[in-house]
Amino acid sequence: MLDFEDDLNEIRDRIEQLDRKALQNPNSGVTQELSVLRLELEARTADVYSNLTPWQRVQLARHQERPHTLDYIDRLFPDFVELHGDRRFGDDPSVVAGLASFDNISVVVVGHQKGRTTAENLERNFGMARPEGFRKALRIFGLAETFNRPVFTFLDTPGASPTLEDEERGQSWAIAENMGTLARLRVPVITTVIGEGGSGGALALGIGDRVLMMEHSIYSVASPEAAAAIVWRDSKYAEKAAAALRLTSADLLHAGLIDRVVPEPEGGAHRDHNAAAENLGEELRTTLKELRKQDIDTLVESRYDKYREMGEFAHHETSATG
Amino acid sequence: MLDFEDDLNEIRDRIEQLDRKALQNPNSGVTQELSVLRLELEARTADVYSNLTPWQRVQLARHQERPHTLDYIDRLFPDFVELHGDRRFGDDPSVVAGLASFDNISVVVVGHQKGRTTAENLERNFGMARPEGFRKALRIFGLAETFNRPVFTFLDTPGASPTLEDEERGQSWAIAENMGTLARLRVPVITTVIGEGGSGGALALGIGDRVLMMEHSIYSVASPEAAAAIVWRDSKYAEKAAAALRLTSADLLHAGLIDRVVPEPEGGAHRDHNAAAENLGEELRTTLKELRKQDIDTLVESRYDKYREMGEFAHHETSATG
Amino acid sequence: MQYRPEFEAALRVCSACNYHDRMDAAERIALLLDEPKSFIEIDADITAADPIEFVRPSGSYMDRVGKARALTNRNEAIVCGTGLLNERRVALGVMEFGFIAGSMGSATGEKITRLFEMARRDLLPVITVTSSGGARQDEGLFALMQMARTTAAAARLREVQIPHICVMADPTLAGVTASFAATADIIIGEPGATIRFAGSRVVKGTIRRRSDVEDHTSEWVQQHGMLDLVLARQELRDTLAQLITHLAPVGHTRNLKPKTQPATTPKPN
Amino acid sequence: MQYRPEFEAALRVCSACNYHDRMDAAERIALLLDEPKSFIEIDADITAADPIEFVRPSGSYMDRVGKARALTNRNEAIVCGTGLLNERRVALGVMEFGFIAGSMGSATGEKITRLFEMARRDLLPVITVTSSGGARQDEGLFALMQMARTTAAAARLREVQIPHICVMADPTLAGVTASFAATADIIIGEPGATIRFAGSRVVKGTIRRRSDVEDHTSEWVQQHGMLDLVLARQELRDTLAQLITHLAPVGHTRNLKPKTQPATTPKPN
Ligand SMILES: [Zn+2]
Ligand SMILES: [Zn+2]
Repeated sequence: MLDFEDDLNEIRDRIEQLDRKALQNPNSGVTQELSVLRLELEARTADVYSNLTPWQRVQLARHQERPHTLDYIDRLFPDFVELHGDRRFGDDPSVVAGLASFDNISVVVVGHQKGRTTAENLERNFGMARPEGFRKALRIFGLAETFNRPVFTFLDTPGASPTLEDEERGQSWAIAENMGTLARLRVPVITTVIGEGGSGGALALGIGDRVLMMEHSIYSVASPEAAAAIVWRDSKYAEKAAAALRLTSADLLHAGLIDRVVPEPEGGAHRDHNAAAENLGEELRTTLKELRKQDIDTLVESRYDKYREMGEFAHHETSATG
Repeated sequence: MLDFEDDLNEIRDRIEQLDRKALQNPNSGVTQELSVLRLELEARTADVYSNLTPWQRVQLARHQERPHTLDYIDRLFPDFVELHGDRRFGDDPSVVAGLASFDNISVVVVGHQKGRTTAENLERNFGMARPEGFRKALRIFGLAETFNRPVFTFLDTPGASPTLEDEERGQSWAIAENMGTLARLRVPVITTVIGEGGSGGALALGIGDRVLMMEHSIYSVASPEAAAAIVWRDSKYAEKAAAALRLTSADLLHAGLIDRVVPEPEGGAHRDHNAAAENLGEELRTTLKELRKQDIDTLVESRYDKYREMGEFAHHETSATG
Repeated sequence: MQYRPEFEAALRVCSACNYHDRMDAAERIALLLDEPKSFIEIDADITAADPIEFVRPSGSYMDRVGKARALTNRNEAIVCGTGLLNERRVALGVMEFGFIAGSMGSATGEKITRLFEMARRDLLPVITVTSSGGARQDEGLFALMQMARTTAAAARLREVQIPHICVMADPTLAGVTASFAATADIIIGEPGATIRFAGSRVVKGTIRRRSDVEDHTSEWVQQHGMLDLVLARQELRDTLAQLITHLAPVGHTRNLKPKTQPATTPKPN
Repeated sequence: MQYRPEFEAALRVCSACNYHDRMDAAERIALLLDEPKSFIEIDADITAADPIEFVRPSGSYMDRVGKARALTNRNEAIVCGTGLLNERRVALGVMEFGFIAGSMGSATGEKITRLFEMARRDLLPVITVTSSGGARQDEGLFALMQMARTTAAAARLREVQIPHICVMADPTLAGVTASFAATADIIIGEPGATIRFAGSRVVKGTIRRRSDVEDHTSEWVQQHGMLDLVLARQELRDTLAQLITHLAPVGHTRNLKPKTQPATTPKPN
């Protein structure tokens, strides 16, 4: 699956064989070999994962066993009631939204939802939201504001759905309206990039008081393939583009575009959903506590100030004459 | 066209003949006969129009030469800029909406729009709004509130469009959302029934601080044909239903369900668009002046109280036991 | 067809085909509340007047009302009150389809409006259950105006952060769908319920219970984005309890009595 | 093809086929304002930095910016300022497509945000004219975040009752369509302009000027409910003046000077 894990997988296979052997014959004397192998796996995993290239992180961020929005909801948000529909046109399964409990209060949860199997992915449109998905989210943001409930959003999308039908129903308009609404929403908003944070389709659910990224998630203005096609005129250069785009959590934290990186368990979130959820849950709890201390006017103006600062520009004095 | 005008039309034809004769030969000596005929026409028109049956009023309200929303806009609302689209799905020509001037201030105008020719009516869907028509109106009501501009609405519809496609896009939801929004809109809202006020499709543009009716317009829970089909199991009984439904402006003023009746020129608004518009304009100016004196909280609560009173019910003491 | 008592026990749901048969208001109240006896009815005495003196070939409007009263033992097409759901007091309005096809006249509208006003005053979450042919023709424009005033009353709830959850049961049509029901914060459909705008012309009379077509069932309407959930009757109470916990004002969690007396003397149900 | 001077006189509109050719920012400003000299530019010196040190096969980002600067005599892909329209001072932001396909980077976003902030402070109605390939890839996620902050700045205008009118010129794509442009109170398309979400993958490079298909023209987009108006260039100024009269705050009708100095020294245009 992940080619940079070939070595690790060899060790994993060997461990599995010995485990079976030990089970069949408790006196087979493989116990010591097993401990050695386990230590080696740990060390080499740590080594591989502390030196991941951007492209390897892209692969991790897209890993089909990676926890998706509903996996985190299952583990962190009890009493979840999923709500459906935009009250306009349809219900888009590539966005899930609902009410839930978190840390003993009621909250609103909204996120992109990818599938794991092909059938699921067809149903979920590979996590590419349609206008009605964004408008369902918009409606639920409205509920959050009306009933004064904090909002958690989870980003995991290659981008917004770009078909002719999506254009017909105003994909740009749907995305823009969500951004404008989130920017001024009068409740705390906490956003986490859990997998792929792809372009405007991510941002439409992604403007918050705090933006977190799971360690191996990515967040980008365009997919590496799209950027490669545009810039290098060939999507083969996706690996090169992945590096050039500075899309990893560490790069983006350094750039000041996100607030916090949530550590993933050794070997990536896909190897241990519970551990990943536990780490995320802790960060979300801390973050929510912080935000709930602020009065709402301050919060909304701080949110504005936060985005206000996102940009690096220069001055060039020999200006245009018009 | 209107069968109860047969007598009047005979006189009109005779006057036209004599007019032509007088034009060809100024000395034909028909002047006196003409004055007599004109007086007679006036008297008999007054007679017919002061004794119209409900069914005759239904026919007048639907008369294709009757002034429609755009006819009134042309005459009363200078600087009209029509705005299009619901920003969701489409633009529905059966509803017109825009910004305009009225009495030296800027206002918002929204109304159903019927056509006059068959081609126009096909384009305008006979004034039967689709969900996107109501949602265009909703958007424009939002503009009115944001920019603090009074709203004028004009009702002229047989009812909301009832096809399968309209159900698909949530016709009930569109109507209900408009009513809820108009009921609480924080600007003055003045509604006028100018022709047919048909059912929920009318009400979706029709909740206001004041509800006016043009003298020969009708306002009804269902069209006489539909009511006849339901109640008498045959739409032939439409005339009977028209009487039973109490849908005329006089009946509704008496019932306290509308605020004012705007007189139409002799022979109906369709005979003189300018005179009809002048009468309406005067009422609208007076009404707007009244409403602008109130602070907005009072206005919105008075609007609630107004509808709060619309109902006649009784008490029956031998109640249910559950 | 099932053995009858089992069918009743199963909340009038057929275990073979999941057909959700209509329930009357009393059954519905028993289904939704912790205990039926927690229900305190309000405005039970409000009943129809005859604002336009409407007469059908089959008789006067008042005859119709009288028959409906005899049939249902109710004075109107909705039963309103408060009761305990998961130990929290809620405002509850359940339409009685047996009363002139659950149609909405002035008295119905009055009761719904009072229910919303009470909820606003006492900060009670509202649950409505709709089952209606739409506006009641026999009251002419008075009936249409009930759409306006019930929707206005519902709209005011949002301003004080009081949630309104609507359960659309079979059938929810025309003037009821297109007014307070569709503006609810959360809308739940019952499986197979007919929900549509164009009511009277398609669903003829009160005998026919389900649309022949699958077009306007809850499931179809949900696919088109208009319903939050379609819930089997067995799941309804628990999910309503969760939703109310999530949306209702914090600090009004248990056993709150109405702050003020309802306009008419409450009667135990 | 037309005789050139006549074409220019006709606002770059072909009298035979109504083709609306692209205008540069200066032409556009001259078209929209009472007089070009009423324009007071702000933030003309703001220009791109190189936040992610992006290098294409064809050269570095900074090379690209340098070439764009030489080509257009502008420092960024938008020209911002104030000017008189129908004797009322308005805030005006006109995108310069010649500058890296009008793409939106940090400096572009900064200028747009400052324009909205100035308008909010000085209560000036805002007109933007968009012509853009979308977010500027060369700035990575910094470019994406310009969608967020320009939209946030635009959203704050509504809170102080300041209208924003956007004119979508050819082409308006991707990250610009899907941000501050689409949230405008009134949106006007230019005839034949390509307006779409899926920008870069379909409209390749900066050479191709119009979509081959009729699918994503202003007219098509308006049919789908997204544009208020499609206006020929000849009607644009008068209609904008009317719209601003209708929407702008009462009492700020003529010749209002900006209340405070813009952040950088204004230069006459
Ligand atoms: Zn069965
Ligand atoms: Zn040409």
